[in-house]
Amino acid sequence: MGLAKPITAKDADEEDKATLEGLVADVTAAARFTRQHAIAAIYHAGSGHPGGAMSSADILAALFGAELNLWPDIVNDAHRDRFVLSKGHGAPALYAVAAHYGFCSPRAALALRKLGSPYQGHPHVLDLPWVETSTGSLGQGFSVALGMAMGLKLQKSQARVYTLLGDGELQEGEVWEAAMCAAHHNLDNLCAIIDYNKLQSDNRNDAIMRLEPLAAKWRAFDWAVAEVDGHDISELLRTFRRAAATAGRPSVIIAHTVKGKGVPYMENIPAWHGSVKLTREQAEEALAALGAQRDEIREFLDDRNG
Amino acid sequence: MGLAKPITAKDADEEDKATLEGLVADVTAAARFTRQHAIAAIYHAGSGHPGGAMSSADILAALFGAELNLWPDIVNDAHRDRFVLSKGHGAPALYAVAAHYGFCSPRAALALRKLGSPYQGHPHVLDLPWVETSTGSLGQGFSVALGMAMGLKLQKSQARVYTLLGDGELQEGEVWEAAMCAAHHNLDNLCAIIDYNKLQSDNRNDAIMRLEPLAAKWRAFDWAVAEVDGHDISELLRTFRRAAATAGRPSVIIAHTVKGKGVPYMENIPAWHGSVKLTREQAEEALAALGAQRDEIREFLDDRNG
Amino acid sequence: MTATAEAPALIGSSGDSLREAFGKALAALAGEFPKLVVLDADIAGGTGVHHFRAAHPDRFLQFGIAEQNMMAAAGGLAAVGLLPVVTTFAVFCLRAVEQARLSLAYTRRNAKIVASHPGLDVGPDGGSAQALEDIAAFRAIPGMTVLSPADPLEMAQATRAMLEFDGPVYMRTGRSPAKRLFDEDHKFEIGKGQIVRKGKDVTLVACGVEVARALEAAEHLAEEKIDARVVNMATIKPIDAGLLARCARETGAIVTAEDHNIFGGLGGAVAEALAASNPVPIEFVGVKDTFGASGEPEELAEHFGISAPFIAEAARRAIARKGKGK
Amino acid sequence: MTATAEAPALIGSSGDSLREAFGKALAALAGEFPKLVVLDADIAGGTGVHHFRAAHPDRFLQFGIAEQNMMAAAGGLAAVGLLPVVTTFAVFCLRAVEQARLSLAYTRRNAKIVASHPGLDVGPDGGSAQALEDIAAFRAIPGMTVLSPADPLEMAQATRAMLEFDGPVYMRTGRSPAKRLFDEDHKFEIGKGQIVRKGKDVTLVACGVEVARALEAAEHLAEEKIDARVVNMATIKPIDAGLLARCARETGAIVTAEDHNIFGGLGGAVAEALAASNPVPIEFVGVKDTFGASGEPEELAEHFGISAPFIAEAARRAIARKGKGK
Ligand SMILES: Cc1ncc(C[n+]2csc(CCOP(=O)(O)OP(=O)(O)O)c2C)c(N)n1
Ligand SMILES: Cc1ncc(C[n+]2csc(CCOP(=O)(O)OP(=O)(O)O)c2C)c(N)n1
Ligand SMILES: [Mg+2]
Ligand SMILES: [Mg+2]
Repeated sequence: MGLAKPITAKDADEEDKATLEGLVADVTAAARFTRQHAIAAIYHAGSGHPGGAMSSADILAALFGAELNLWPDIVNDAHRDRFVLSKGHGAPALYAVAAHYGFCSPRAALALRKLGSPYQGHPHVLDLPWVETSTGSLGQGFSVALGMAMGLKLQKSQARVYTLLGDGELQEGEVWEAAMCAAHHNLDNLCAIIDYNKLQSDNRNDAIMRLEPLAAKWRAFDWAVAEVDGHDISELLRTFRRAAATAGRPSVIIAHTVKGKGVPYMENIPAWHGSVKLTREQAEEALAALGAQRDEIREFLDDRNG
Repeated sequence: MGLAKPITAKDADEEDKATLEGLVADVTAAARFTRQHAIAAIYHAGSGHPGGAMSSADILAALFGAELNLWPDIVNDAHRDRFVLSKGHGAPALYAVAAHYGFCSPRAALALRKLGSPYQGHPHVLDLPWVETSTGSLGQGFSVALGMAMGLKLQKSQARVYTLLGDGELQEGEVWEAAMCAAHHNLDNLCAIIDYNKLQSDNRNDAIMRLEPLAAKWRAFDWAVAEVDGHDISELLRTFRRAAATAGRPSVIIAHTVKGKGVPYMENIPAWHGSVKLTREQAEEALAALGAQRDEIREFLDDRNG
Repeated sequence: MTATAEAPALIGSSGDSLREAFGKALAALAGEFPKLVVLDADIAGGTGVHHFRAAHPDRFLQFGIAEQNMMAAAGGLAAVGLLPVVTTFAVFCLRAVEQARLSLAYTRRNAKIVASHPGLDVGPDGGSAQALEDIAAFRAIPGMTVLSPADPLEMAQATRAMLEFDGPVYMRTGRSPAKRLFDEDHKFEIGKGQIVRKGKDVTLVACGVEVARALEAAEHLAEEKIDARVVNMATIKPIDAGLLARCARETGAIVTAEDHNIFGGLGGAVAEALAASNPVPIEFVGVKDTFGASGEPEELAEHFGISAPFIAEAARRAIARKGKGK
Repeated sequence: MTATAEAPALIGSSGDSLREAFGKALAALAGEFPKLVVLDADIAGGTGVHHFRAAHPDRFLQFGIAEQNMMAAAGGLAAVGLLPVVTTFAVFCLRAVEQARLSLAYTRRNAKIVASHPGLDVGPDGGSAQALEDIAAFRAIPGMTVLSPADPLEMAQATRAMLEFDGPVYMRTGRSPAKRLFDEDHKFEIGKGQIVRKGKDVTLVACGVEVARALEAAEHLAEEKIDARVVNMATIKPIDAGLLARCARETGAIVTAEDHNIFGGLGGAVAEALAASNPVPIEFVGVKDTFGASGEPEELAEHFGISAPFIAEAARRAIARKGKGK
């Protein structure tokens, strides 16, 4: 198939440490851009879900930057790795990371949630070639990812399927149907990552519907389980590699994250889940906290829609 | 409320051993009648699910005969215990045990699955006053039982809610939604019993969608878990009492059973799940194996529908 | 002062949206309906029931993001004598159709389902979130009453009527700010459509947010000397067949307008009712069997052909077909 | 010899049921459609796909009793180039309406849903198991094609047509033995209704098991010198509006007949199509917004008013209303 990526974490074990460090730096920069772009897009849209975009930015950057065998010129390759954003409301982060890695224009992707723009509030497969399925209804993306993993195995493809779920999403029974099914079918080409930011739409998971002991649940459903700091890029990269090497069972990575990560006034505050309207002042403060320079902030926020 | 039952397992700990033995003998007889009646009803109906009726007969007899604060003259009492047959296709066993304990006429309850008869293929609350909700779609009865337990707690009732699930039924995501919810809300007035007969509609659970490690799943969903021999009446009775004494958490009793129990040619054979037509010869052999005498067999099987 | 100190602005939950009107009415009615309990699946702020929670936290039941369990559990709550109101977005009600069918309708429970975020009115969340099928799905469930009130006042009245009514009800609210259409002497009644504008040339039958658009269309038509009657059909099931028959007789042409797929919803209900009594030309305004998209509700209404000009155009077509058997 | 040695007799899965015809056709078509995979939720014997499993175990995918996951996973299977056919009972399809909507229809996947056990035809399992809402629910999903063939031969043809068609399809089969209605030169085509009996006084439009009953009704009517046309409307969506318009013009009255709620199903589709073209009196034969019950299918058809005599009676009513605007 000729799928070969210049440098990926897949090779990192054999590469020297300097290469890995370079990769981590690259992904870190991608994550920073992802957060900035997502904030700007939500600002322009006048609505959207910033909290869960911030918590997942490092995971997405690590996936797109180093783990997925997926890059812009192979989005139609049958043997590409698949990524499904099961927590579809995290769309702004997906669009942003895709923009960073050249799947689309960063400028175009700021037209979030606008009529006529392919960047809908939730990712839609018919709008964007690198979106693998439409999501937004929690639980479904995971099942679709499972179907992909099953289908790829049937077709003897080496491709892997990755999917990112929210923690609140785990309350959907469909998730446990899929979990049981993936284990039963030994789908070791399936890797689920949980953006475990401890918050959902309205409040903390604990207050809404407690998930703990979470790792025990996945173990009892017969998955290989890893727990990581979801903001530690090199730990993420190592864990993805370990998951890829796990035979006979699907893998879940419980990534402990902070909702709103990087934007101090959002961190751990349920109200920033969505659908919120960001003021210009809030957007500027967020971008500054995310390391954007004055001119970058202007570039991001100045009106581009007419 | 004046709910007092002559002798129940609830008192058994304080009663002398002889009383408990009497109770076990009573329930054993009830279970025998339940199996016989269910077979006869399925024979007359020309269709129905015998396997899961046989596996659950001892559990049902123990519940109705000794555990539930529910008897014919209080079926409308707000503080009665509730029983929900979540595995609704087990209806013939429910009708039979109810007939044994005087909720309905044994003769009437043989009119299973006939137009105009209240004994539908799956239990229907509008047809029979002692059926608490309509079931047949797997997973739903459990949620309804949860709602009852929640509502009874809200209304400060001491009543308890019991529900019987099939093992195959546990593949429904709704079951895990309800499991998570019941634990979150500390519904210690809810007791689920799993008729763990290892078979479902088409084959063994293991072949269709494996459930093991099953106890670990329930523990990870924060339930108090007990495993019992689902055909050992005194063990069942003791376990129900322990479950009732469990504070702060819902209880699940994983009852290991044999599908088709008591009818040798059905035991552990998936094809006897349903919807099967019993020949007269098969029905006679089943009833004989279940301890029915010649005249009882004729009484059960001779045509009563015109 | 930094932006930190400011609370995020919730979008669209203005005091004038149908969901807010519902949420406030529900909270206000709690005293009168002591058995009332409200079920939420982690979107109380979206459905409006945060008002109820604030006033009656003990009667607010959290089910987490698990709509199937919530829907069926409502059957259990009703079974033990409570009056459950299940709340979520319309599209997620579609996830629990079978639960509503068996554990609420087949069992004839006195339980209510209130769905916010129906149709294109959802706006920027996009096509995946815009339920265009819910009226059809719930209308087909035997014994299910289906409501879709048109303005905040009527929503408050319908909330009371729904609680007073004995049996399962599915009611649509709405996400976006809704126009005030009615004044205090308006009176909502389950099963009754209402003529909210007189007219003799054609009848525009609408529900929910489309009533305002139908009234707007009637204004346009008046300029062309077309005298359009407008019926607010806030009860979609049971449909007010008597009123429809009268309108068909009196105006000879009908237009239906709904923020829903053209198949199976209000248009279907009206077509069924009239075919069984007074067949006349009907034109259907609704989303033409496509999914929605992100955008502002008014833009989307325009884009997908359910705004006032499309209703007016449909009226012209319906009138032109009168008496032609075509 | 004891009874032990005998295998239990499976009920209703005679070679003549629509589900058996489907299952056998599917197995036979496996070679021609190498991407075809079949999804089951632990009721292969009930849906007929045990035939496919026996022939192609490697392409038979077991999802256990978990319809939501199965439905959405089909979207993933289609996404990687396979041709998934989801199978379960019609009533359990209602459990996964939102999954069909988002992960199959909104995504425009080439995936098929085949539902056995629809309507009263389910028989003794009773009301909870008899889906009377599925046509309405799936018809409302944008872009979903809805089929309900009438006899085993047509079912086999429809199975092929469905696999050849690109896009999401919902197809009803049937549980009970089905009459043979058509001979080898019958030709099923998606989107086309067929006149299966000529007539000029009224048109009986039916689908699924009701086609046989409509033909029977036409025989009764012939004895009264009423010349009833019968249309087999095996595609409910997209409905054959052209044929309906022609029948309305030529016969002036329509009766619809379906094993489904009278609301939102075939009757709704026909009423919508005709109101938009040639409004004529329509009478609806279907289950009148109640749930079913246990019993034999023919008894139930009689009891709930969908058997041939009811269709004939509806035809008389429709004819009587002709040209009276009533
Ligand atoms: C089936 C379904 N129910 C409800 C919603 C509404 N909803 C959107 S996001 C959200 C909270 C999700 O929380 P979580 O999964 O923890 O996401 P994160 O914290 O990563 O944003 C809810 C309830 C939905 N999208 N899908
Ligand atoms: C939601 C749903 N899906 C499918 C079915 C069809 N069905 C009826 S019984 C059954 C097997 C149930 O197996 P299990 O729960 O183990 O019951 P038991 O062995 O006790 O009879 C199936 C799949 C159903 N009743 N409900
Ligand atoms: Mg979260
Ligand atoms: Mg079992």
